[in-house]
Amino acid sequence: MMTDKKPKNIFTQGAIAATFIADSIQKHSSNKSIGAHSIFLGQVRADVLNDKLVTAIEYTAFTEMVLPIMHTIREAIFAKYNLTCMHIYHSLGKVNSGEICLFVFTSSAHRAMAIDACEEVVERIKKELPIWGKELFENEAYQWKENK
Amino acid sequence: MMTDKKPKNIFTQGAIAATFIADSIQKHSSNKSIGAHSIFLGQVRADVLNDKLVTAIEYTAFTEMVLPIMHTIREAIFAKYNLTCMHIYHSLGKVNSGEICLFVFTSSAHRAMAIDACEEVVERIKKELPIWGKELFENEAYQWKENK
Amino acid sequence: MSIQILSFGSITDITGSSYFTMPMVADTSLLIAALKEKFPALADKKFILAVNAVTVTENTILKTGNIIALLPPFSGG
Amino acid sequence: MSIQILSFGSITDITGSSYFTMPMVADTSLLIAALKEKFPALADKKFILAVNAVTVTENTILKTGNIIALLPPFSGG
Repeated sequence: MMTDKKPKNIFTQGAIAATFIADSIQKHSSNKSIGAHSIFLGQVRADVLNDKLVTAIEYTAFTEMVLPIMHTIREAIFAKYNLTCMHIYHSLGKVNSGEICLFVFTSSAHRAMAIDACEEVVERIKKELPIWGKELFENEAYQWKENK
Repeated sequence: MMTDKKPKNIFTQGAIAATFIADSIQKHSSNKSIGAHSIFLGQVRADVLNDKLVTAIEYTAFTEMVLPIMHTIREAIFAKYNLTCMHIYHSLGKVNSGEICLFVFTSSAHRAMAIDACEEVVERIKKELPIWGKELFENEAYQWKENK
Repeated sequence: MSIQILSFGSITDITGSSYFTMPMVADTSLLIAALKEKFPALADKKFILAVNAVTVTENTILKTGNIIALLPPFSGG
Repeated sequence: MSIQILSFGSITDITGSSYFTMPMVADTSLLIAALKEKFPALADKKFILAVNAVTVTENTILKTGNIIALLPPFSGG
């Protein structure tokens, strides 16, 4: 079990590239005790809200509060699930529709741990982290996102 | 909802490359109704069995039986979950330890559907598809894999 | 004496700025009342307070140097 | 008359080949008995039968041209 004692940064400026995800997967090939990876990706939808098309979401966060909370979540997840590792990346700033804004990656020897941990982390990220999305429309207008 | 009427091939010769996974993710950026992707990856573990190290798994399948069963599973999953799309790849032949042998990829507007569908598909693949893994050791020896 | 306020997300649309100060008051209940007087639109908003980056759910005594954050419902991910 | 047999996974270690023929018999129960006589090690193996690529769980009448597959527990993924 690998777990860090100091809060890790989870933020990345702008969208998360598919090539970054590939590199992250590739790096795990050297850990031969891993049998299962579970990955969740959040992608910005081009929703139509009141006849206006969402072209991007601009993310802001209270970083000084996010990182200690994320650290607590990480410790709780490692205590609860038998994971080999866990990686979390969330965008800040503008992410266009169709691009990736959240990347959660859990690995374990057997599938149940990785799958259950990944799902729980995604739920906790959405519920507990002080991060806000501003949905930007084609014409300068915007609307603050609300999580379901 | 996209669903095919003829059985799709799911087999790929040898390991599934991280770059292939990246390409697959990237292709979905054009579908702007997607809000969530759930991905499961199976990776070959270098288990030690009776003091011998597993260096690879060699997969064989009763292909003519796998594809219709997979088609039935696919139809059931699309009927049960509101998915945008689903992609499944399973290795045939030799996959070295540390390499990827299974790639399940589900996408939907909201996270619950993609996550639940992905998990169910993985369980059904392991339980219902006539595929066999032969664990190869360093010295010519082998052992037939058994799913937990 | 004044107290530093950070506002986030949709709250900044009401406060006009993400950082400003308010006159020091004894506790968070009094601060919320003062904020709602200064920014009447806050009365209709759902938000919670954090004192020094930790959420408070009950009325909390304010101390010199405390930084208060106004947090509308989170919408990350 | 003979019936075509496919074997998979660990069953091929017992049958020695992934494809062979057996003399035609009336149903799958009789076929299993004949297979266990020819390959005694099959008696200790867990396996199911598929007739023309469809699993059968009950005794099934065999017809000319049927292809029978011997399937040990699956271990894909």
